[in-house]
Amino acid sequence: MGLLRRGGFARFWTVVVCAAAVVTGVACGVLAPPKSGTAAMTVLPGQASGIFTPAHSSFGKAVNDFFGRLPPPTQPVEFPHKRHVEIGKEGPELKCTETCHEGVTKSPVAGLPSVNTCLGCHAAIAVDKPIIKQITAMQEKGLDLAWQRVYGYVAQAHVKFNHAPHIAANVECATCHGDIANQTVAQRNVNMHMGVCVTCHREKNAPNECLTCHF
Amino acid sequence: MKALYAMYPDGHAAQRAVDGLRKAGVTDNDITVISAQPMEEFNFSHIGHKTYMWYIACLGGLVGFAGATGLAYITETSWPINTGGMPIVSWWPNLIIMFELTMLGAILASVITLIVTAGLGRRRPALYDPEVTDGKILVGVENPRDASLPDLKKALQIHPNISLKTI
Amino acid sequence: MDRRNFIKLTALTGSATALASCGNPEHTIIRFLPEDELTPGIAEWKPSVCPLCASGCGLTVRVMDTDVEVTREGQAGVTRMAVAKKLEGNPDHPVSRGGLCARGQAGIQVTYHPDRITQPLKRTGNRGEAKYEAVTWDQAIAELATQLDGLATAADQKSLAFVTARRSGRRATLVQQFLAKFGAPAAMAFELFGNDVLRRANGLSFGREQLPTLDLARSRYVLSFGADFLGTWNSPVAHAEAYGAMRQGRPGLRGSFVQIESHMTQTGANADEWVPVFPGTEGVLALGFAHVIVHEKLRPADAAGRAGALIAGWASGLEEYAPDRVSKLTGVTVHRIEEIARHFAELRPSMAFAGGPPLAHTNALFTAVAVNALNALVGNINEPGGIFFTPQVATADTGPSASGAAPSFDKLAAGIVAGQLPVKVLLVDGANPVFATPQAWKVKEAFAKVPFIASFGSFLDETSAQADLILPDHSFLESWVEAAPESGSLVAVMSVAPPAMKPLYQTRAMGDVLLEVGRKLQKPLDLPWQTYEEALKTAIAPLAGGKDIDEDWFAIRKQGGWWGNLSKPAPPVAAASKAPMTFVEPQFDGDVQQFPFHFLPYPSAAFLDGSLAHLPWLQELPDPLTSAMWSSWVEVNPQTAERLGISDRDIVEIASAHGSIQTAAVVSPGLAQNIIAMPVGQGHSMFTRYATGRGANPIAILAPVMEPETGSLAWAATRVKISRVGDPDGRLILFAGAKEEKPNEGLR
Amino acid sequence: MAHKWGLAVDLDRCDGCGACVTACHAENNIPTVGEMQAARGRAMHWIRVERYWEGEFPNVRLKFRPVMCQQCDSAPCEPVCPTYASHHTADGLNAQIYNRCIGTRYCANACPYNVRFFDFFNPAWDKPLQLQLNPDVSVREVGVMEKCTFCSQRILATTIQAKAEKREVKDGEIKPACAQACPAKAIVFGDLNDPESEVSRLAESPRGSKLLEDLGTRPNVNYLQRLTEA
Amino acid sequence: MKLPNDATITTDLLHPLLNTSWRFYLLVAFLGSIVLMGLSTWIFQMVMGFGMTGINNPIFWAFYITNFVFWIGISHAGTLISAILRLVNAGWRRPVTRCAEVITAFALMIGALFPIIHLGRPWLFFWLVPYPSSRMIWPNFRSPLAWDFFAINTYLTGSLLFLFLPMIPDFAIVRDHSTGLRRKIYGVLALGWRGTTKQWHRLETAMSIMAVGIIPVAVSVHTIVSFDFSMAPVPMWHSTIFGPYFVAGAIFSGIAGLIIAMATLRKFLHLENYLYPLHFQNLGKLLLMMSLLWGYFVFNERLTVWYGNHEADMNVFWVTQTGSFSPLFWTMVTVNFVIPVIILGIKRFRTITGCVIASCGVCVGMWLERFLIVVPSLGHKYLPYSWGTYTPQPVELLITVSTFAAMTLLYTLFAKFVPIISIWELKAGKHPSPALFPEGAREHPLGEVHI
Repeated sequence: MGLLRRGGFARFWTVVVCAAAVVTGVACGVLAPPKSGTAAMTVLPGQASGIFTPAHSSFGKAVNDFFGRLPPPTQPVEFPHKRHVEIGKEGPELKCTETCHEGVTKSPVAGLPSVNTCLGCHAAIAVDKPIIKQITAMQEKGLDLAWQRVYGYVAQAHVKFNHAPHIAANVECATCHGDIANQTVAQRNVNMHMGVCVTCHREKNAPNECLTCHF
Repeated sequence: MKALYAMYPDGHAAQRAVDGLRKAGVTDNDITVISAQPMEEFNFSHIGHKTYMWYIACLGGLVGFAGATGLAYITETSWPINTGGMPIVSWWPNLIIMFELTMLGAILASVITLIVTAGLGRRRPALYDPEVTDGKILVGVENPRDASLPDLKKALQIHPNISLKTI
Repeated sequence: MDRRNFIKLTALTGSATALASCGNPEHTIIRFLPEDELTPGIAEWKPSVCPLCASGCGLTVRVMDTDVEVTREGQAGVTRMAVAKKLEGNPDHPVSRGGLCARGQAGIQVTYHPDRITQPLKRTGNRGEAKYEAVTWDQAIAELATQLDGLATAADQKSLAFVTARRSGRRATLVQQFLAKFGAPAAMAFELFGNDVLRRANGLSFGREQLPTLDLARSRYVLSFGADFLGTWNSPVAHAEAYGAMRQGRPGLRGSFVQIESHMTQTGANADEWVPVFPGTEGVLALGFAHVIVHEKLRPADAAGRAGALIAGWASGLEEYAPDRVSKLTGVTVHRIEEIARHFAELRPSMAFAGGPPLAHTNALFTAVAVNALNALVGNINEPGGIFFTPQVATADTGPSASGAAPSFDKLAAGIVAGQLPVKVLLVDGANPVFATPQAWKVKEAFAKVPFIASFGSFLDETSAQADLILPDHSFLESWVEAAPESGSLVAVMSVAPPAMKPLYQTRAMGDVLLEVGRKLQKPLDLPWQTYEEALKTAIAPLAGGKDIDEDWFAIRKQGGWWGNLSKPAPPVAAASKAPMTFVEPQFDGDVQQFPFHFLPYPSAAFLDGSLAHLPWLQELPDPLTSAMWSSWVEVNPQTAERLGISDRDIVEIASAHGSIQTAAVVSPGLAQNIIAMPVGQGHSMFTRYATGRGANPIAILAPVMEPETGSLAWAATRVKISRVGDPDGRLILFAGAKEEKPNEGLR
Repeated sequence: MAHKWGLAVDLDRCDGCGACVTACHAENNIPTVGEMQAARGRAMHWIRVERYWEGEFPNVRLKFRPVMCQQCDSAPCEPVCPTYASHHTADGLNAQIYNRCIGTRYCANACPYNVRFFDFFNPAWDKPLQLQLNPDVSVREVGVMEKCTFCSQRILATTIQAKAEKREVKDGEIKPACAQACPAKAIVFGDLNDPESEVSRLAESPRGSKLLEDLGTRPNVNYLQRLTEA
Repeated sequence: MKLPNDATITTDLLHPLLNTSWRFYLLVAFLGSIVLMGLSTWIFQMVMGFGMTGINNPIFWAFYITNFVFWIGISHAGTLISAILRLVNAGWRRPVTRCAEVITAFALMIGALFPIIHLGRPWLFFWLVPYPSSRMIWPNFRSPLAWDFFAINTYLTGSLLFLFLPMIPDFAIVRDHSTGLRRKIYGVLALGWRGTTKQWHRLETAMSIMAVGIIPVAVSVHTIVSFDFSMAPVPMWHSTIFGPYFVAGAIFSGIAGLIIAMATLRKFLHLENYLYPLHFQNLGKLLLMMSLLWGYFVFNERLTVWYGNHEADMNVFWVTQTGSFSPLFWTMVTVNFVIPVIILGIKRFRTITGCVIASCGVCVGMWLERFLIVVPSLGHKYLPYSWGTYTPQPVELLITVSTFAAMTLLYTLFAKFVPIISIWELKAGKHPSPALFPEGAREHPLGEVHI
């Protein structure tokens, strides 16, 4: 373009560009993260290290959380819910809300059973099944089942779902968890999002205040 | 399409050509005048003068206003949340949004009207000649009836050194 | 800590692993069997006892099920544990009564501190270099046993020394028994801001060698001589609770409160009347009051009885303490003296007590005795709204007593340095003398001369860093914890509680370690208990006096201790013969011309004597008066500051005859022109990542001036000079907003 | 009848010890920002004990005043929030919904008491300090506003408990962390709609006043002035 | 001075479009690098955390909001001015309008970016858009920030259209004077413009409608920006004068920005034949008027505060008058009032150079004004214990700088691809038919008819 047709401007611009380079360099310099605020301590043997933070460990995780995508749960063992529920129907000694998820009636958290719970019954029942053998071995090794939550929210949603009051209000487990009674491993059956909660709360005119769940 | 037209150096020539065409019984709607700038001071520039643009703009404004009012009312009542003890539907603040959307409506309406009525963005070929941009003024008739061609030629030929063109 | 904000942090909001209550755990996670089968999400409340100061407040600990990262057989994984979440005051406990101070609240961070020592360590580098290798408990205990056997075979048991914080109850008993059976001298209790003078005075005046219990709640007129009783002195939580009641607990009756001190403390800030006096003259002032009371016939002189007899010229009406003279000595106007004296005598029940700086002068005992006499004169002893002495639970067994009393700490250090006291094995439990003693005592040099040092500390502080062997104790939440409060309660108290949670690391209770060492020795010590718990149970369970000792024990540990009236409380000790005392000018170290300022170190509200400087919450707790965080400072009177060209945040140097320190200045109207006040607590050269290398330590430059009667450090008896050495460099961090030239001072 | 939660702070009992500050940190997972950030004026104390000097030596006085969110009935911070992150609940709480907050920080500007705090960085705890974190309270991430909630998690828990037991919440049953810790019992929490409650009784006190009342924010915290003489 | 005729107008004004010098690329590269630096700084700030800025408690708004208000203010240069000039049909407007409207468009884009940059969680800014979502919750229309959203979007849409419409005929001209790809592109942009009488008439009607519409919008926009402050009970913010005060300030800085832009164009694009000293004198007079108006507003604001003598207000007042902010304050007064009045008030100083000098001062001064509104008040609210101070950090400075570069870059590119002076309007103004002239009328070089 017809900018600066006069002589000498070429030199001028070269200077300017160099200046730009300098500016950028300085910028990167001053932008370097601040130094540590504390004296570096010699870490003694056996001391904990590292930090706990709500930050994402990777950009990918951040993006997933942003879109509310939870990784599909992969359970350590194929727990047959169907079978156990059937047995529960036959006899009183096995109930979802008492045997395995006993927290659900009195606590915010339903709770996931430990190996000890399993072997409470399976010390005697179906001991020859390979899966039972497997978990028995785990207990002997002092290991527990690393269950994964099937539902659950990204942390940034700050949702605190309290099971007990919902049970008290006779909300069916299936309302949110779907028909797990006829599945082996629990699947994410219902697509839970805030709309579901709000609608239900409005119908049952339960408190619709944000603070009921987000705090 | 076919058309018969001629280029004129200035407004007066163009005016005479237009008058000629009119005498030849061509209605204003069939006369095409193209210039590189508006020529308010010439009579021919008043061809197709009539427009409802102002009213349409006002209408657009009304639509915007209604939309804003509805939006504000519906959203505020659909989940009534108390902030600072203000009324759930507090009109004073809402007025601001209503005003903005009203103006937006008016502006968009007038622009759309412009595009539609001025036939902008149309694909089909129209009568045009790049010389216009050099200050010439084009006067012509689109799809003239063959019968009337001689009269039109005569009307446009206001001066010997004006060369008639046809497409 | 700021570093952490920049380690792999993306700002892209919350992570899936933030709390157990949300998100999916990693797929590859290893879970170990749960430690406790607690219902997740349900909190349990367990009793405990706060060990951070001598008050012995009862706690309730909120315990919840949590995922904890652990390592089992070298494999990292996660297990479910019931861990402590929050500390609250135990509402039933007679000392804390449901309240808890800032320090107690932060106590929970002791357990979760990232720099806690997690397992026995053996020194590999030089002393103070903090280079250690991990050893097993068996190795560690064997090591200690060998050292002790070494002494035994050399028939040199006397050269075992045991340095501890001042402790009461069974833990002390256990140590004492251990040392006695081994044949070593008794343990040396070291505390910087000790109250030995006051104990001695109370012994002389009232036959009770203990700290007073203040019945503020029922008092109408409180006269405090320098005691920061709402902040750091004696039993602050109990005091604060009673203080609240004194102010607004009685409809229509509001107790008033006069603070007599030379530097405004948090307590002084609450006084209705704040009376500054010349340092070391508080005793005279007390007698000045007494003089007025006696002369105006408000009370007869002999009402003071034994306490009065300790003051020369008491019977004859304290002639040399006439208000005009007292006024000259103390700097308090005659009118004010008379006014306060009358109030004190008339607005009863009233009380007077001394603590802190007044008892850290060379004439401290006189001051304490004088205040006692004043109290006795008005008859405030063991009266409602007056001063009580908490009945002490006898926890000491009648075992063999230690062979020879312990030397005072300064003498020990001096002795070691001079080679007269050949200490070969030194055990340290909960004390940090290297930090909390004047450099003039040469403690570090002394420790360097000791061949073997073992520490039971949980953190690597200046003292532990000298140790050859570290046998980390549990945190108080992980172990049996007890306290026999010396004061703060009107009834006898013995706080004791079981562990609130399982240990996070391979640590062991110091009591159990001692017992095991005792068993492991070539010549076992056959101590009467197998475990620390047993030691507690045998002494404490009988207090309930029930049929079934196990039931009693269960009940006691459930409510977090025993309290009530003792079946047979200990009688007052007989009057020690003591010549009547007269006022002598306090001695100050340092020439007045060269060192024109009184140097007044005071326990900081957050860190006390510095033993709590490693807790981040306390580091970031704004100081009540200056609002300073993460830093140390020195307070200067505005006129002085102006004279010396010092302004807020300037860097100043404070020099005594024994050294100098640099820190930031805070210009504060709360002290006289000739006084420089500085909080103790910062200035650690090694004390976890949060305290190391932060601020300056005023103790270092203190003069080794001792209170002659008790031989305790007169820490307020140093003179210093102060000079501006630099511009503000951001080392002083204030929470309160920066003042502009048109400051808005008043409350709105 | 709906509740109207409020506080009464008796400045005559308060001795400025700061127990409430630490208790609040412990209860509400308030991050320790560290030396550098504190120096930049980013220390977070949902409740702070303000102190004001009056006079010169020797006639110098000091006054303490614990300041937390005043939960104003007409709170300036609420209407300015474009996303409803800051709004008023039926029982008189000034709610701050972290997940809805986009960090305009407008509320903090509008707040005359400066009791709203911003997460300038993701908070971080040196392991294992995070074991102390209270599972009943969110750990706020970078870019959101946070402030005193009157310990709404405790309020909620107690109300749910009461509902389960088919009864009303008793007065004094709910205690925010600051009130529970305060050794001098200077902070009292309760329902201002219940005339019998301790907090209502204290609100009646002639010593009672509200902070910056003239701004018309209608706070729900009553300060009982400290008396200067017996 | 030779007057340009139709032919020269076209060739002169199309020249930059039709041939390019290497210096153009150099300039673009230079500015582009700065803009890129700004963008990367922003990303850096997002990744590290907002704490990289100097923002603190209680000063939660500072540089970014200052820039926001500043750029929105600059944006009042074009549309408002050109709209007014169009309505009063001031002939001398013809060469000016487009450069002005361009400023509006770009300044608005940049200004609107700042509220997003300053968000704690910028990736959630879309929550300001009223759209139905599964959350079933909507923006809060009671919030001034929501008003901002609507106002700025309306203004931006309006300004862009207002800028674009008169460009259509020029695009047609370029189309007819170019070949190949360029012809295609401009052909599309010209929307098949032919120039029939009907089109001309519709276009002018639309323009006048928009001119009528855009003026209240422009006024409302900056009033609403001022509401961001005056709605909050903050000392010296909570004032009814802020609406007109901000609008005046906006036009003030806008004109200054326009003068600078025009001077630059005139110099570098050699438009001496189109932008006459007369233009600058006229704009200079406007600027002078606004300067006086601004001084009047500042005096009002300060006097009422001082007279009212409210404790909290006075703290802020003194901090700006004699306190730590006083140097900035008095600089502002000097460059916004003293200097412009002197330079522009005296006729022989009201040269192009004089106007430019004054304008540069005004730009600086108005930026300072916004800074002095935002920061001191926040730093000195009611409770002195929570007072604070503020120092900008590198990220803020870099992002601020980069936006100025961005403005220049956009302007350069625009001037490269679009005739910066409206060709057809110039022509239309140039040769009115003598038939309409009364006797004795003489033609002014700018197409004005002087009787």
